[in-house]
Amino acid sequence: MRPENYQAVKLGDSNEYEIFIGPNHPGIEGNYAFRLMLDGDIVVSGKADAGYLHRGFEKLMEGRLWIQNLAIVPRICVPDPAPMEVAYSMAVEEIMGIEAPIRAQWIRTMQLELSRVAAHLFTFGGHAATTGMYTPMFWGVADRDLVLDLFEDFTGGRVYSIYNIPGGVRRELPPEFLQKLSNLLDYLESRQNDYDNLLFTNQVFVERAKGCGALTQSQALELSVTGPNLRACGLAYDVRRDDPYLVYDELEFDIPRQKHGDAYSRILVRRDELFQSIRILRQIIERLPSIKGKIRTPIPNPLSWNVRKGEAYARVESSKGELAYYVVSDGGDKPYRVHVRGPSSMHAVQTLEFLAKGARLEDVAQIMFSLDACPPEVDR
Amino acid sequence: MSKHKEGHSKSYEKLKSKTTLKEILDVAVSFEKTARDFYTAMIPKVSKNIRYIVEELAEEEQQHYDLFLSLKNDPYVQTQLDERIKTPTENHKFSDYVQLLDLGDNPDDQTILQYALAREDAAMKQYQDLADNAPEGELQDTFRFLAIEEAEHKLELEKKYYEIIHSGGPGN
Amino acid sequence: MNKVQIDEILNKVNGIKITHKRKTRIRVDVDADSLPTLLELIKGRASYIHLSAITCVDWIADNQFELVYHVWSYEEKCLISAHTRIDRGSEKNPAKYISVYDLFKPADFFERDIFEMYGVTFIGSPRMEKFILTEWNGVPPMLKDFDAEAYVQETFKWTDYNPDWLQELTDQGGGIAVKPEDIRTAGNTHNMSTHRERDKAKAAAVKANDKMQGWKQ
Amino acid sequence: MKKELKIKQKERTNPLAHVFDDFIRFCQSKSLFMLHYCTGCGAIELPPAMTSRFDMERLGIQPMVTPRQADILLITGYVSIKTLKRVILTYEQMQSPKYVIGICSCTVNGGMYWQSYATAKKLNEYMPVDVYIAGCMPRPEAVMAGLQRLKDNIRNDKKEHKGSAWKDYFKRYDYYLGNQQALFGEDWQTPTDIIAEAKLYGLETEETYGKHTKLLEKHQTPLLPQEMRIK
Amino acid sequence: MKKINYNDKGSILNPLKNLQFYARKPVTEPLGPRDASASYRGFHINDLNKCIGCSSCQKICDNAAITMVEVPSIKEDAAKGLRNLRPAIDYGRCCWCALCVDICPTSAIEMTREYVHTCDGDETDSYFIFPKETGIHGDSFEKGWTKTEDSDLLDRIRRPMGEMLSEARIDNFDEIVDGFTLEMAVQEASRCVDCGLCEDACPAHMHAPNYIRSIYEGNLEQAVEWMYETNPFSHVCGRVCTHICETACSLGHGEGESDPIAIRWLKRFAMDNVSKTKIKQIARKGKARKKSGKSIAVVGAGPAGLTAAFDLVKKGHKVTVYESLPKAGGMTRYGIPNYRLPEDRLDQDIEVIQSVGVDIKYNVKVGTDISMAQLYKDNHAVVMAIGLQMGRSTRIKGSDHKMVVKAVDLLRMIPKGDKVNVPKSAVVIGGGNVAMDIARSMARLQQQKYGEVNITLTALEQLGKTFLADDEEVKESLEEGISILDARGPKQCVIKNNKLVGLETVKVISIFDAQGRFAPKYDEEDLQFHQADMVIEAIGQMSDVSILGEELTEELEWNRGRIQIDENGHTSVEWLWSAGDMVKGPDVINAVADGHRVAKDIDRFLNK
Repeated sequence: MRPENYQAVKLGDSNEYEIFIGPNHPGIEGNYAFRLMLDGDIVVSGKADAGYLHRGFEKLMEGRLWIQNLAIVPRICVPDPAPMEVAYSMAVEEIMGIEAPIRAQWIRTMQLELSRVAAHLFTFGGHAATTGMYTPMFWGVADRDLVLDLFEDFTGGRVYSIYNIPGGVRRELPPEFLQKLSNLLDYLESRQNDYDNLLFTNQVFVERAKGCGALTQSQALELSVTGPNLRACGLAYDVRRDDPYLVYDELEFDIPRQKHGDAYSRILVRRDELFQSIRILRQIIERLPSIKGKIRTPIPNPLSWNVRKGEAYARVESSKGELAYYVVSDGGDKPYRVHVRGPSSMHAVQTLEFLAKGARLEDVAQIMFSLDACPPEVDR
Repeated sequence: MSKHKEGHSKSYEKLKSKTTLKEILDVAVSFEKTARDFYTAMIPKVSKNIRYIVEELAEEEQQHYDLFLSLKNDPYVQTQLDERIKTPTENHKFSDYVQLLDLGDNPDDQTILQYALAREDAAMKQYQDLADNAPEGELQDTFRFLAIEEAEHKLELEKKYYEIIHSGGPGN
Repeated sequence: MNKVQIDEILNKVNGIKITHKRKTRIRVDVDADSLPTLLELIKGRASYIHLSAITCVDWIADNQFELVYHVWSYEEKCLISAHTRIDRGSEKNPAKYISVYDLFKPADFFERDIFEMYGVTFIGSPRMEKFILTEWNGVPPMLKDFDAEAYVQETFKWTDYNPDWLQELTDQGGGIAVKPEDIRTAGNTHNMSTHRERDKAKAAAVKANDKMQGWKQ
Repeated sequence: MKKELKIKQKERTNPLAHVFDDFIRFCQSKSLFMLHYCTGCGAIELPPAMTSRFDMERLGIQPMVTPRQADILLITGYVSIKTLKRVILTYEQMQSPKYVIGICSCTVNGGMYWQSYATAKKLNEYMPVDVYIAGCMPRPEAVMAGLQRLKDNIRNDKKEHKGSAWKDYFKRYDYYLGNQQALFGEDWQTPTDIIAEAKLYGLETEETYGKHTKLLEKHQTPLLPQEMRIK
Repeated sequence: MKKINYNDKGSILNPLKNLQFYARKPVTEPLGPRDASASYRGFHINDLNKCIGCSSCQKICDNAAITMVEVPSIKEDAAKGLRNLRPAIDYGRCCWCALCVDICPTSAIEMTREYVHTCDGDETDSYFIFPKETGIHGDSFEKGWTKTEDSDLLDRIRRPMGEMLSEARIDNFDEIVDGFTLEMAVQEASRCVDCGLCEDACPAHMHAPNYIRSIYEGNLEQAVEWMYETNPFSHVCGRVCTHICETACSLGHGEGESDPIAIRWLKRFAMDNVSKTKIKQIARKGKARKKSGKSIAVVGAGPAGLTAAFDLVKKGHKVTVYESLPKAGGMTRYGIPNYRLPEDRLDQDIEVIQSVGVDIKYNVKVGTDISMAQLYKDNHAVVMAIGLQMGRSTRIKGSDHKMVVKAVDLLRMIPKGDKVNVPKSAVVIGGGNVAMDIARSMARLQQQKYGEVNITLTALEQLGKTFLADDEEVKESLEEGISILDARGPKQCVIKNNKLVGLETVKVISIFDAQGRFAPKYDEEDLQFHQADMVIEAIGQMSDVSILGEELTEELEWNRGRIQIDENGHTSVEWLWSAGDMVKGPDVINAVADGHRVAKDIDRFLNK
């Protein structure tokens, strides 16, 4: 467009104006946009604008063999990829009518919890950054990297493990792995004070976060909010306990919750959850060596593998909330339909729009981060 | 086998009487020529489908004929013989137990091969014998050489025999 | 609420088929007409208040869309998947269905998603507009009759590699034999090797066979 | 860059110009700002690269939030069509010299989304790329290696003509615009006047113009302030 | 864990407590790549010698990143299942999921711990790599993700095939092998990776991957349809085929225990479980509606002749098959014992062929009852497919005794129902499958008559090394009480008082020369005597070409004792084609392949 063609048009008398946040904006998590109608710095209304990360996963999966999809499902949520693999594998297993061996289920549980630890560490940093504090981000990401080192150790990939396969997991844990894991947990626990001092009991942060983006429990239920965001409103609901999968019914853990439903509650729930995950991982370290046996139930050769007709709705608790896979097979060698229900699709659209109304412009980014929304889950 | 020895006894005497390398090679050349002529004459008599065997036999004899002839005219014949004698061809005896039949009017492939084998065997034995009895030196080396040549020819024939006769072993 | 009680409530809906798949999963098949009634019933009478997802499945062979409403009860700790089938419609007359937005707020997102991806219009849904696919002008992409792979091959160009090693092999008489696109076939059929590959291999086999037999030089 | 395109530019006569050029390249390579725009999943490996553990600042590279002040545009993996429009807008807004790094398989040949109707397959059809980093996604160390390579290229640009891919956008604007039009439609336009910039930088060539720029002229409509958004 | 109370205000001083960090060690890693973990999924390497070019990696690749390239310097061998195709990987697509590593049947493709590759904008060619023993940059890195037993995606173990025990089978000619059950067949079929090496190796190019797939899907009729596209002798081949396909099978190339897919048994399973009427319907598919008005005579109702006849009839020609024996099938009937191929199965194959319209005239001996010239006069083309029905003799001393017999003659007598003179003890000379067949048939007859088995088998070849017969056959023979003396050459048949008393053999020291040509070496010192009432020679077979008549023999071109044919089976005489064992050596599937070839050529010739 040529500069000489610009033509200033005067707007009406209203004080309201529209601004865009994103997709290229530091206050937005990932590639996501938000349109705000503002009056002064108060948001009159907000509208989510998604689709920047749309790859058509559900369509892609219909065009690939059952096993090939394992490589693409983790990409649906980058910060927390493990639950994607597990949920998909669980759905396929349910259709096939097989179950992963016990040892594989324990390893999967371990993977899920490790992934949760990594995702929460990442969120702390991001959330703090939206309030102008960059140090937690530096810490969180560096500590998360230590978890990724462990992932690399036992799955062969840093971020995308591609470690699960319908029927079990692909590889036995390397020797000394549990010791390494135990050391990492010790380290993370020792960091608790640092994080508390820096972030969770930092008055600057507490004052910013308290009361920001508050949801009541009934509002949360109405908007289908799940995961830590729901628990921050006082409802101790967790798929791990209420619709148990893998070996969660054999593990002891609390479900942390807060009452106020605001950004501060949400980050406190995540903080507590991080340490619950460490508690779960400690139990796994204790139990896993005594669980011997295979790590895979054989499946037919994947190049000619027809999964029998059927459908399954597999749900897991990811670090963001309730993640579900609805998989339909028509008896062919490719899925007939895979529907991914990402928790963020609820949080980042309707909930965010709801919370943004009446918020101040500078809080919008924090609200979004405090919901821990993962845009690719919306776009798929 | 005795029958054959007798058949060749005349040639045995003929060879024994020769004293120089050239003379011996002369006789050997004439033997090969006879053999070649024999097979060549046989070609039209056998059925066309097995004619290739006789043709090949004639061809091989022709090659021998050429070889001996060229040796005879080769000034370095002695060194060549020495070379050859150092690496003798062993008699594998594979075909020794095959019974010899007369070549009838209408011989089949197996009979022709048997006949050729016996012929080479006899020639080999004869040269061997001569070498054993000849004085050391040029003469003995020549007979040795001839014996080795025949043994090798026999071995080649044995291979061919197996390939033709024992074919179809690994059946369905 | 036990199994009998929930069955009792569900059976109030006409023409319902109930399958208890496992403790926390119930599959229910109902007519398109009675689905909203069913959802109202289980929300109001049996505490199924959490709409987990709405899925659309395109059964193109039956010319139908299957809509699946996954509803969870925090109290019962059970998920009811309500299946219903609606007519697939056509390009001129797109499929229509009733929105459940007044029952479940999140239906807004899911219904908009299905509208975009399958072209089903939900009457009463607040935002029947484009959301993710604002830059997309084609048919709803999740429809089974939209061949994404063909579309991609038509629209995009691929990188044309020519590294040194390939040049070397081509000079020797080899080079690219089977491209990955060649072994792919559309639809839900098996990844069968193409005839091209077959024919080539066959020709090679015949050649080798000929050599072995050693006829005619 | 198939053939050397002739620039309509005067010969430089100042004998010290090359000394200055060298010095400027040296300075440029020591201080680069990277636009913080996470276009795809490879972005997840950028925070580690930026933060304590791998610490990109050792290379003199820092994230920057606005395109106007950034030097490097990192394309971290797949770009959906919707994102690609924004990426091009962003790229054109960046001040020259600017550098593009393509991370992950997806920027080269479609990557794992090669079947997807919603993603662009080859980044270098839409903008010139300086450096590619292989991986799905590349580890922070690989990202660092790529950035190091870019630094070296900028530093050694004079000899090898590697650190000046951005000039290609001006030199062959018609080609890039054509590919953009093929994807976004004929009436695709951006607020940045590339042709004017090309003239300004003295980078006009015969391939700057073509049938696609003609289309651009034809379709351009005055942009109204309240409509300064992409359709 | 410390609880944080929501109502706490926190302190502005708290972050300052972290000033202690100045005393801690930094977490920053040194510049430059770290070592990756032991199972890291880095860039690929490929052991070009292990790789067989089966393309499984290409098929499993979810990103279509693998292109198969032809490498001319690598030798191709269809019969062994070796292709000269090797994978090249496009890093513009790859996602390093390592599925290609886990599916590779030979564990050739693996991943290293190398992970850094950058290139300039105009060097994208470096993204397309041809992995060799060294990785993308030619540097050798330690291996990362390699296949383990757990990650192996292939099912390596063949489903076991039930067999009759040796005690149960020794006194009868019932079929030994049970055959698969549906469940086992589906499981076995599920192992196939659809590489097509079998199809390339099969002389008839049977669509094995397709019918295996159909069996996996439970669609047996579809499977039979695939078979009848290339083979009207599917019952026979499902039982006694030499299964070159299984030698070629990519799964058989794996390291350690890795069985090829039981392609032959799967074929048998499908054929056994589809009704005869259905098979007849399938066989008729594609038959020409219109008659061509051309007629063809086929000499010999064996697999080659009948396959040619089957094809030609389907093309609309009239075909008459002349068979000298009372039943059709050739060597498959008169050479293969019932315990390997039950007669009713063969009958069914032939019935199906006849149902398509092939006319077989039994007990007509060409050459005596009807001359070749006459056949030519009555028909447009003639196919010679008379097989190798005459046995060779060793012609050692005593081999002209009446109790020294040829295996093929004996084998022919059993199904014909002729009375067989069953000796109390017998020696078989020969180590091929025919020798095994006769030894095992005689063992059964001995058991029926005398209640015990006394058969000795002597062969030139050495067991486990050069032996000709299939391992299975050897194993089963030993189970049935046949003693096998390997590496022994026959010296003479010992005859006392005009009565055969046994066979003398000598030791074979070596059997092949350095060039791999046959050159057996005997050790005369090591002499053995084997007592026997009968000596059976099973050393080789030949064709009775005398039926051609002298004139035709002269007219034909010959090639080393066999009729010379071109690649289509056409002889030098315009109206004569030849196919099957008599020109290609003994093998059912080769004969079938030959039949097709000849039929195709004749059809082309007649339509000219």
